[in-house]
Amino acid sequence: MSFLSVENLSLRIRGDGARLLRSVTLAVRPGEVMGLVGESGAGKSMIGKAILGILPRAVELSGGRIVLEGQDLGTLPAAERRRVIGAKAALIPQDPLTALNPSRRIGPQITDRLVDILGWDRARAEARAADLLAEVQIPQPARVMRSYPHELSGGMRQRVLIASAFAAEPKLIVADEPTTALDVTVQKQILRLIRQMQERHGTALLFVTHDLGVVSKVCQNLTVLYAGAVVERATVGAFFAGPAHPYSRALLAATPKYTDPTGSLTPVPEAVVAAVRAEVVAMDEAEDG
Amino acid sequence: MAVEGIDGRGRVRRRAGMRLWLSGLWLALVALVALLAPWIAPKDPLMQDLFLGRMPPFWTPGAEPGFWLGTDSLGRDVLSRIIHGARVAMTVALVAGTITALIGATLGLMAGFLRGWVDLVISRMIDIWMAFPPVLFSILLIAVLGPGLTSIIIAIVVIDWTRFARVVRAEAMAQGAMDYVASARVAGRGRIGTMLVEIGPNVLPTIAVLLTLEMGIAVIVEAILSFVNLSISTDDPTWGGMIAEGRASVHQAWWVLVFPLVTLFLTVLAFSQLGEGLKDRFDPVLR
Amino acid sequence: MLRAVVLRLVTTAITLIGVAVIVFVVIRVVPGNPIALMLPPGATEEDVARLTALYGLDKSLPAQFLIWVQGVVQGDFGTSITARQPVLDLVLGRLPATLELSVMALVIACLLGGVAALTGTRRRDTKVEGAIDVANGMALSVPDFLWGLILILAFGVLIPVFHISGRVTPSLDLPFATNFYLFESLLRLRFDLWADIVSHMFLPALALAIPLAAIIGQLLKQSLKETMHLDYVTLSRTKGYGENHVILREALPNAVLPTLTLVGVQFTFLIGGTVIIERLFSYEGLGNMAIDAVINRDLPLIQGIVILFAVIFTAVNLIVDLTYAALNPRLRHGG
Amino acid sequence: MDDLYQVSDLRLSLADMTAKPLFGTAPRLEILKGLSFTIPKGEVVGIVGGSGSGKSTLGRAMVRLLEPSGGSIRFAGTDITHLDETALRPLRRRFQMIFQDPMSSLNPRHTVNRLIGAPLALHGFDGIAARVDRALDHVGLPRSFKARFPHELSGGQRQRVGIARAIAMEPEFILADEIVSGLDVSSQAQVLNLLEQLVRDLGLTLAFISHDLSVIRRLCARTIVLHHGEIVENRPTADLFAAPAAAYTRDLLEAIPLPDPGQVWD
Repeated sequence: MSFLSVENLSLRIRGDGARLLRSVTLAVRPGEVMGLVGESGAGKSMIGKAILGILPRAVELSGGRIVLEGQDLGTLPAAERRRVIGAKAALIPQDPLTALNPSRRIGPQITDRLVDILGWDRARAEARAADLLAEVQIPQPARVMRSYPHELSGGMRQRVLIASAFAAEPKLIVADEPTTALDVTVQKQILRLIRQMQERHGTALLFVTHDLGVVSKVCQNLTVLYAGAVVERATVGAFFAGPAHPYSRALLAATPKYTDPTGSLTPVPEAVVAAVRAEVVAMDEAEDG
Repeated sequence: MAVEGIDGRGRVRRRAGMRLWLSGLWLALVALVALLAPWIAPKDPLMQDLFLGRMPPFWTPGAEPGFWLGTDSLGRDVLSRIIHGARVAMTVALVAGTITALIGATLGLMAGFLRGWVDLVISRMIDIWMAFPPVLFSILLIAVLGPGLTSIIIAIVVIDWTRFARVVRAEAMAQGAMDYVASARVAGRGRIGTMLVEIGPNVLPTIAVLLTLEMGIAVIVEAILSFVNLSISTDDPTWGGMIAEGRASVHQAWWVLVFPLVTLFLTVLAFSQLGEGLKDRFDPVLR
Repeated sequence: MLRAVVLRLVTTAITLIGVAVIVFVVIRVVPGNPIALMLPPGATEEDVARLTALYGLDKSLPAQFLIWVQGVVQGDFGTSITARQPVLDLVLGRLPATLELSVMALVIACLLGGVAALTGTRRRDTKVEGAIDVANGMALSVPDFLWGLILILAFGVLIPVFHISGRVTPSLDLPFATNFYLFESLLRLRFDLWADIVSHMFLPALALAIPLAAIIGQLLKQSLKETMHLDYVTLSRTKGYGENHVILREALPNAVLPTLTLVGVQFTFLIGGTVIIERLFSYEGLGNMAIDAVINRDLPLIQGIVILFAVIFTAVNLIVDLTYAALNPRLRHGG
Repeated sequence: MDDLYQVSDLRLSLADMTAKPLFGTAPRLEILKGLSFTIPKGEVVGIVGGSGSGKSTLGRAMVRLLEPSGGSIRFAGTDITHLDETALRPLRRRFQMIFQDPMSSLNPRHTVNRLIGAPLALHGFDGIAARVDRALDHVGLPRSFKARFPHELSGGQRQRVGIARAIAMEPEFILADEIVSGLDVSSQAQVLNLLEQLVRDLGLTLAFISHDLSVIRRLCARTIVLHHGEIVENRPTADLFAAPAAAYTRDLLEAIPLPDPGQVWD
């Protein structure tokens, strides 16, 4: 039983009609960690944005639907849709430096959703925020809640954002390249933290990344995208044992692996790119009739 | 973000093209009229006739044939005075604008890129200049220099160079922090060479926009000085002088104020729109 | 911090001295003897010499400057040649009129500009934003002088709803103790007088405000739109907040800061603009008096007015810097 | 004289603009705290470290975009630590740099032809047109790209122009500062392979700055690990990977997520 299903989702750029997503279908079970992988322009973060209702204005939904716990988000009026998303889903953004409002204290940035959208009373929301900060291993939660973002390090801010994402006990969290801006040593801690929190709370996680190494550490299943189309779906075990699609194979071969000193990196061969592009074009032609 | 730009870009270009044409057309017209003033003006702009004072424009009852836009209190033809006034306006715009741009931009470029004591001196001077109310400063200068076209041009240059220097300095500082400047140094280009070859072309669009703006401002300054009766001699037709006269008799003869005001308004607007249009044209990414 | 404050005071002092020196030199090369203007026709050479000596105009330039600086330090800016009153009294008498006009213009500009920026952001990428951009562009490229003339025509002549000359209707009986008419009429609850004063001030204030409103509108909108792309705004949307909340609570406080410093400089331009706008509307403020002083070659008065303007400008810049520091959480909490 | 670079006790401090008070001067921040190392001719050395380790500052000091505040840098026997711009100019051709962000390091108003050719003209090379062609051939870009502006190129192509510009000068040393960090894995592999081949063919000495140890392993014979402005390790890459000596290097290695679910994080 999947509680999030994305069915034949297509996105286009308003005006010139360029395709960003091509009939993407995706199902996530409760508590599942699904990786979305692809190079820049593959449309991987667009899927997360579409689910959370934060697509850029220039992008329009040209087909398909998103169903969250049996509710088709497209059929809801805008204000109601925002409330449903706010209650059931959350985002862990990419850049911890710009994801916290510099002129507001940390505490209200965690509790605002609970108080304003879910109608909790303030004391309860603050207690909840303090608990979560302790859970993400932030020392002195009470003090941190009173500080401004610039008083915290990048790693600390990412922890705050993780705590904030779990605040309303969402069923689904979209993590959009959450560690790309961090040093590897910090990345390791944050990835482990996200995974721990996800397991403890039983939350489903849609993990968007360009890094196959990260996918192998965090996800159970993954979906590979190219030019807005799904190229391969696999379990992590099966994928890293040997990807089925030639493009996925080439992508894996191009990923550096320090334990393998002699094997020089193979760039994605032109023939593979041409083949996968032809597949995509064929899809478009089939769709256009 | 790349996605967001795509829609907007085409629209920006279309709008920019339109205003570039419209403003260019108007300015060309004004320039042509200024050049040909003695031949196309229907009347002598200085000819007074007290019996023809305050005649309304041609479509109103009581208009005097031949005086299309009416006459002022001394019976002088408004249209002919506007046509002749274009000469002073255009001369001031072109000459004062260009000299101001040259001096201001050079000082700004030097301050922003060379930094050090050059910047210290120029910035301090800008600070001092910024502490003057510009209109009062220009009136003061004209009082000292005496009325006349040259005085106006000198006053504009002396006062407005900071407008260029400030903006170009900031722009040069921003460009100077870019890695292409570092890469020019790695390539072994000297400071002055880098300033002229690398930074120069990148601040040129800014200068062009400021230049056209300054041309509009120069026309206004001339009008303001005429308005306080300090510009050219009082007989010579200038738009500002006509506006001053029109302001005094606005309740009796609105047309004496309205026509030169509309001309001045359109000219100033055209200069600034020309600048905005040129900026978009210059931008290598939008081109 | 102390060192920094001292540094700031020193640069301010250099600026003010620079202004004083330049004015002093410029006006002393004014052709035309102001003394001759003051005396009735038929005055003797001796009369001229006596008055020249009285105003210190027979000494060398540096000597005159020194005398003037000595006076200024003791609060003596000299005596006006035409009005034969202390410059300081004259200038301080007119200052309230100009201050009230400038502040009223600033308030109008912030209101107009703020509304334009917020509306433009709320309706971004639509025709409404396009229209606001066009209006801003026009307001920006035409200076206050022309707006003043257009307003005179529109609301003084065509639809005469406002006064276009003076500060208050001359026939009215004024019970004021200070020259802050606008402020004092409110304090005394004389709303009849207040309405009359506002009706005189509104058009000149609006003329001054239009270009500044356009700048505020443009900068704030640009700053808001940039802020709207930042992750914390996106994050706030995913929490379930609507567009209005996101703009007003998340984006606005951060977008205001970068706009503030630029508005400070622009406000000094606005104050500079009062000179010609006061002339245009025959408004009895400092600027109008300044133009008369230049025309009458009243050297001590010109000097005093220019210095006063310079002091106001530097004070505005200082206030802006301090406000910036007070509003910026990074600086406020010593980050 | 075998060592192309001799760096000893290099110190550098910069004004900390983030801590600058509203009025007054910013405090100075010590970025490099006494670094000593040598780079022999023909070696490819990797410089690795996290953000704030000082790796980019070190690079910029080595090509004298920054002036050190202490210690010394000798290039080919010449002390360049405090040379002024005029004295540096003849030396500049001999050490080149490739920048992290090709969009900002290529002047947006110059064509590819001018970007590569102008520095050559500055140093009095002859046959510039032919040299530009050859440089483009070397980096695998078609010669027709000469007429293009930077914004008309893709990220990978721009980075190739950056490389072409550096090698066209026939330098003895090239500093590559995080040149693949902005690229997708596929173009990353292409650029790395290209660099490897150029080093071999042209006999270049190369310093390769990166935050990514996996990239360093492929390319570099020796690796210098920086942490908080100090060298924590400076050894042949193979040794370093086999048995990292410093605790920080160990942390760094263990933190790299391998594309392999078998790797277990404790």
